[in-house]
Amino acid sequence: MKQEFDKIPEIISKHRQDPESMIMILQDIQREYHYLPKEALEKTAAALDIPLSKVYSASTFYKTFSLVPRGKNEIRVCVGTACHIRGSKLILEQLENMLDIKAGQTTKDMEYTLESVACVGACAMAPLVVVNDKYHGSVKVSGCKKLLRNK
Amino acid sequence: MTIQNLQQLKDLQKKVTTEKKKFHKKVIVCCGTGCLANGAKAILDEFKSVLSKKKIRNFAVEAVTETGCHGFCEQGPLVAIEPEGTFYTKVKPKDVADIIEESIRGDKVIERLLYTNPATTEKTESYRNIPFFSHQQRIALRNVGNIAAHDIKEYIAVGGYQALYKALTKMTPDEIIEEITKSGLRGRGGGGFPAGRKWRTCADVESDVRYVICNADEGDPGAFMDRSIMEGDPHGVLEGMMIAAFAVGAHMGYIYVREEYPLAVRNIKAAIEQCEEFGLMGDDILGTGFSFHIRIARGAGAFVCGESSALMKSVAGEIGEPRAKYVRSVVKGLYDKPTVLNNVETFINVPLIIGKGSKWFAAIGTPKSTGTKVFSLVGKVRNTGLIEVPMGTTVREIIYDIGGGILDDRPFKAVQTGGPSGGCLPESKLDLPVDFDSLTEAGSMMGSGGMIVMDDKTCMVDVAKYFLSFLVDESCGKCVPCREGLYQLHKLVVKVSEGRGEEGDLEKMEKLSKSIVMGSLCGLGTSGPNPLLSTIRYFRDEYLEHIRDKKCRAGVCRELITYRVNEKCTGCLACISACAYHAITGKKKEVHVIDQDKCTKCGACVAVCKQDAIDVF
Amino acid sequence: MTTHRFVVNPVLCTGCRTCELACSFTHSVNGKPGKSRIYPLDGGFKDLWVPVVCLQCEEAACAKACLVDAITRNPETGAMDLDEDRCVRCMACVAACPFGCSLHDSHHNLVVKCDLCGGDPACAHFCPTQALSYKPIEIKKLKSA
Amino acid sequence: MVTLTINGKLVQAEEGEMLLAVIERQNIDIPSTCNHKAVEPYGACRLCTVEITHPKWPGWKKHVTSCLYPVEEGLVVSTHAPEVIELRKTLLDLMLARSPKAKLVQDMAAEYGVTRTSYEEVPDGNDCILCGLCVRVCDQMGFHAISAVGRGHGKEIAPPLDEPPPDCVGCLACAQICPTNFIKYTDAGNKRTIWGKEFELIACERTGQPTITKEFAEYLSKHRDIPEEYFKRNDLTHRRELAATMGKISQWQREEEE
Repeated sequence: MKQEFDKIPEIISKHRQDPESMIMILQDIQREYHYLPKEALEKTAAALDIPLSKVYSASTFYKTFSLVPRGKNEIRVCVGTACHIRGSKLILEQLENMLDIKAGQTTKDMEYTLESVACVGACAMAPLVVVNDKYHGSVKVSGCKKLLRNK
Repeated sequence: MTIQNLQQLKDLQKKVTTEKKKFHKKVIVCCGTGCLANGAKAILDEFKSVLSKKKIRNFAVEAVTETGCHGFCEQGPLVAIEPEGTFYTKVKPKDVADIIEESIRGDKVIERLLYTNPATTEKTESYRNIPFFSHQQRIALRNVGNIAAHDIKEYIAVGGYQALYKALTKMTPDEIIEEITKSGLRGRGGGGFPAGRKWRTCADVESDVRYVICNADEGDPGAFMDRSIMEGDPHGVLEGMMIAAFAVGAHMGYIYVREEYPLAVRNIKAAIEQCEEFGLMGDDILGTGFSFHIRIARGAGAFVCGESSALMKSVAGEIGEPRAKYVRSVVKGLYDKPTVLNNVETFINVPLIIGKGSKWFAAIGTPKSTGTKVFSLVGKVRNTGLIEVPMGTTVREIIYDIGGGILDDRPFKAVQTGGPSGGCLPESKLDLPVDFDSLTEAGSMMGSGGMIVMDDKTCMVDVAKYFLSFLVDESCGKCVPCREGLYQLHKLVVKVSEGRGEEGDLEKMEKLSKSIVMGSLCGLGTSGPNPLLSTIRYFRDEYLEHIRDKKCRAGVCRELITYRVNEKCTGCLACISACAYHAITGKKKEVHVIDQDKCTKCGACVAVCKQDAIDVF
Repeated sequence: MTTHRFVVNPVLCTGCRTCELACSFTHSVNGKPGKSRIYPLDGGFKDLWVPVVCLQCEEAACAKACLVDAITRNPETGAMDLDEDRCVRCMACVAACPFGCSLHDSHHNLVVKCDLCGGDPACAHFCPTQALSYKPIEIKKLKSA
Repeated sequence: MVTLTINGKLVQAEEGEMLLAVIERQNIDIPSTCNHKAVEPYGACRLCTVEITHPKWPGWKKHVTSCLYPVEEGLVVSTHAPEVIELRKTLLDLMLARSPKAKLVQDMAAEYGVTRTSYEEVPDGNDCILCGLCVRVCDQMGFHAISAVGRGHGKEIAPPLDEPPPDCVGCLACAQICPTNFIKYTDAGNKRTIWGKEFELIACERTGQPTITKEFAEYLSKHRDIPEEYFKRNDLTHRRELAATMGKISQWQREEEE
């Protein structure tokens, strides 16, 4: 099955055609497709007249980007300092266990991608898990099941 | 509409305030990220729908204001009712009808929603009397939580953009820089470089083009003040940037903001659009002929981009690899042009300094660290949240008076400041005044203002390991000492934490740290060993315990601890179902047993045990 | 104003290849003889040898082809000097020189070309027949426009 | 011209010159791996760090990477101060943990008395020392075919998407500049392979000897204004042609003289 990435040109055209826009274009494409397909890199490079190698380099340098498809649901466990102190490691391990993947991986059925992030800036509610952009604060190990259910 | 002069600005201010005077009550629903996560959106919608249905006779209620963060995130969602200052915590949608009935139509206070002081178990009606707020002095956060962030008129109503007008029409660029210099304002992003001197250097460099950049990347884990300021008072940031731009002669500015802060991005974006609409940004600002544009650059997750040269490369759309700088970025910055780079909190102080004068500002704080500082007080502290105190306030005042002490009354062990570049301060430093120089001297640093409180259940070796692992992950990989050195340093700490430590490892770590500090290209590396060095400095015993006795007194380092069920066990089976590794066996109403071979020390059992029946030692 | 010019006169060349030796030893690399920058080649007629060496072209293809600006004109000697430390050995100049006078010293993995020995060409020095000479010539000052 | 002191000796240098170049000119041996004249200084390996002070900064000294520190009048430089030597030792020790088999690293480390790393060897270490010269030279030449991939300890150099790089012309500058010979290529007949991309080398019309790749020649013709026919023959053929032309002229001359 070949996925169509027909929205890419439209996303690119919404930005100023300037190398400054590269990261933001990639962010928007990532948001749309949850990863950066090869076409995204090629089309961005062509539109902004920057070498493909530079686009690729940026897509691997910045943590936001993924070059492999991600699951339908993105679970991000905050492992910032405040969360760490309040036990985020246990939460992450619990989720890894439940999903049978490691942080940074996607389940085989493409349902979930689990990730650790270095602070989402809601430290007062540590430990924190972000499920599909929704913040869940004061998460407990025992509450992980619920997180997956109420995605 | 376009505002052309001060009179029009003041007219608008008057108009908005008069309109507001019609209202007898004002409901404020905190919509900072913390409260939103706790369900503030539902509260807001509920208020809007109930209020639109109900005609509230005689009592006009100002449309519910969606504000930025109040700071008291742990108690969210928060609802405040002005003018009384009635402060409701942990509000649920079903409470909304009651609030409207009792506190808006009536003047009653709903007991059950009030904040309970955990120390005294007293309930407090107005937030002004809650110690968390009463000990603070809110300057940078002056508008955060008080005005609707998405409405420029609200900002104008509280006197917004008048400082800009004053700067543009009544002051020369030199006078502005002089005023900032005299105020003693130091950069709030970490290093504490005097803002006035930075601006002066930038203005003095011969160049046709100059830039002003606002660093809103806030990469320090455990810090979120810039996020709250941008979410809650975006116009204040823009006004500060515009004054800086006029002072140094820049016509183009950038705000570099983390993508992880979608609300901040949205609010800043909206604020820029409104400014342009009102003639407060763009060409010919306020009819003065001065032009300034601001673009948003979204960061994509790289801590190293907090470093000025890396940030500038990232703004230009490249990877954030720092440039070795014997020429400072204020002289040769973005696109090799002189560039003023300050962070959010620095900029938001600027309009006040221009408006109220440098003397007023310099009188706050200490002589060498003037003004206030916003901290995110988090970790094992009772009241977590965002606070602002005058420089020079002691750590003790912050943690005990504002923070309400340590969670669950456990003993205080350390407080971490300055993020991954900072360090941990022990109990003996509790009376240290918090200012740039005292913190540095004590082996930590101000950083952007994260303050993470740790209790006796926090292992200092683990903390050092945590920060090093963070830095290994975030190092750009350009220079050898940072890329290879931090990696090896992390390996050594892991070795110690896993009980494989040997005599001499501490010395080896210290020696390696010295080379990393001396040799690294940018601040990430040169300050990278700080968390390790400061914990070794103040908690050497704990390291030696790990190395010699193979013990972790905090019960954190897995390889050195054992979980065991004690006699308090009632046989409730809770831990058995919680254990993902099937390491616990036992029958109902019988003391359970942990199979040490299967136990991974994940802590899931401890978390569910209500009897405190699992010992960790 | 006096300057020098490297003059090749094949008519006088006997093909003795002393120039090659002189060049090779002058440009030794780590004590070992380097690649000669000068080649006496068969001129196509009986007893005619042509010592082929860099012409130090006015608009030099080697310099144009060099993407790292390693080949520049030495204002003192007038030679197109190749900066060994700057050269990245991409062979662009070797391929681009229409006279084949940028050379690859495969032995030492270096790209080399004639640099007039910095103003005292050894080949001319040692040429027994004056087929190679480095002569002072008078340049009449042109009236500057 | 500026005058500075290096290891107690007064030295002259050009304004704007970097310290390392001046130090090297004095035949003082200090290690460095990421510096090359063809590209901008980078400051990644930190081996060329020296200690500097100035009469104007009494009691102050600092450590700077000499490859990108511009000379200053009156600067007092010490290239082998004890702290600097200690730093180089640590750096080489660290580099050895990643690239234990790289001869360059071995040799430099040995000079500083390090024969084996005192750290844990990096599990997937190799000879790449991440000096970035290959990427920088490729950028400098205008191709931008390869780049740094990833970041931090896991950083590596690779073509985009790990596929044959579309912008590569096969000039080999990256492989040539690599100080540890980590970048591999093969030339077999008139086929060249580098970064997984295959190139056809132009064969000399006369000798059949391979010269540069077609892509590289096309680039040079297009962007550097070099006639295409120049690339049809190799240097030996060019020389022979020159000899033949000059031979003809000389023959006329000879005949005339007779």
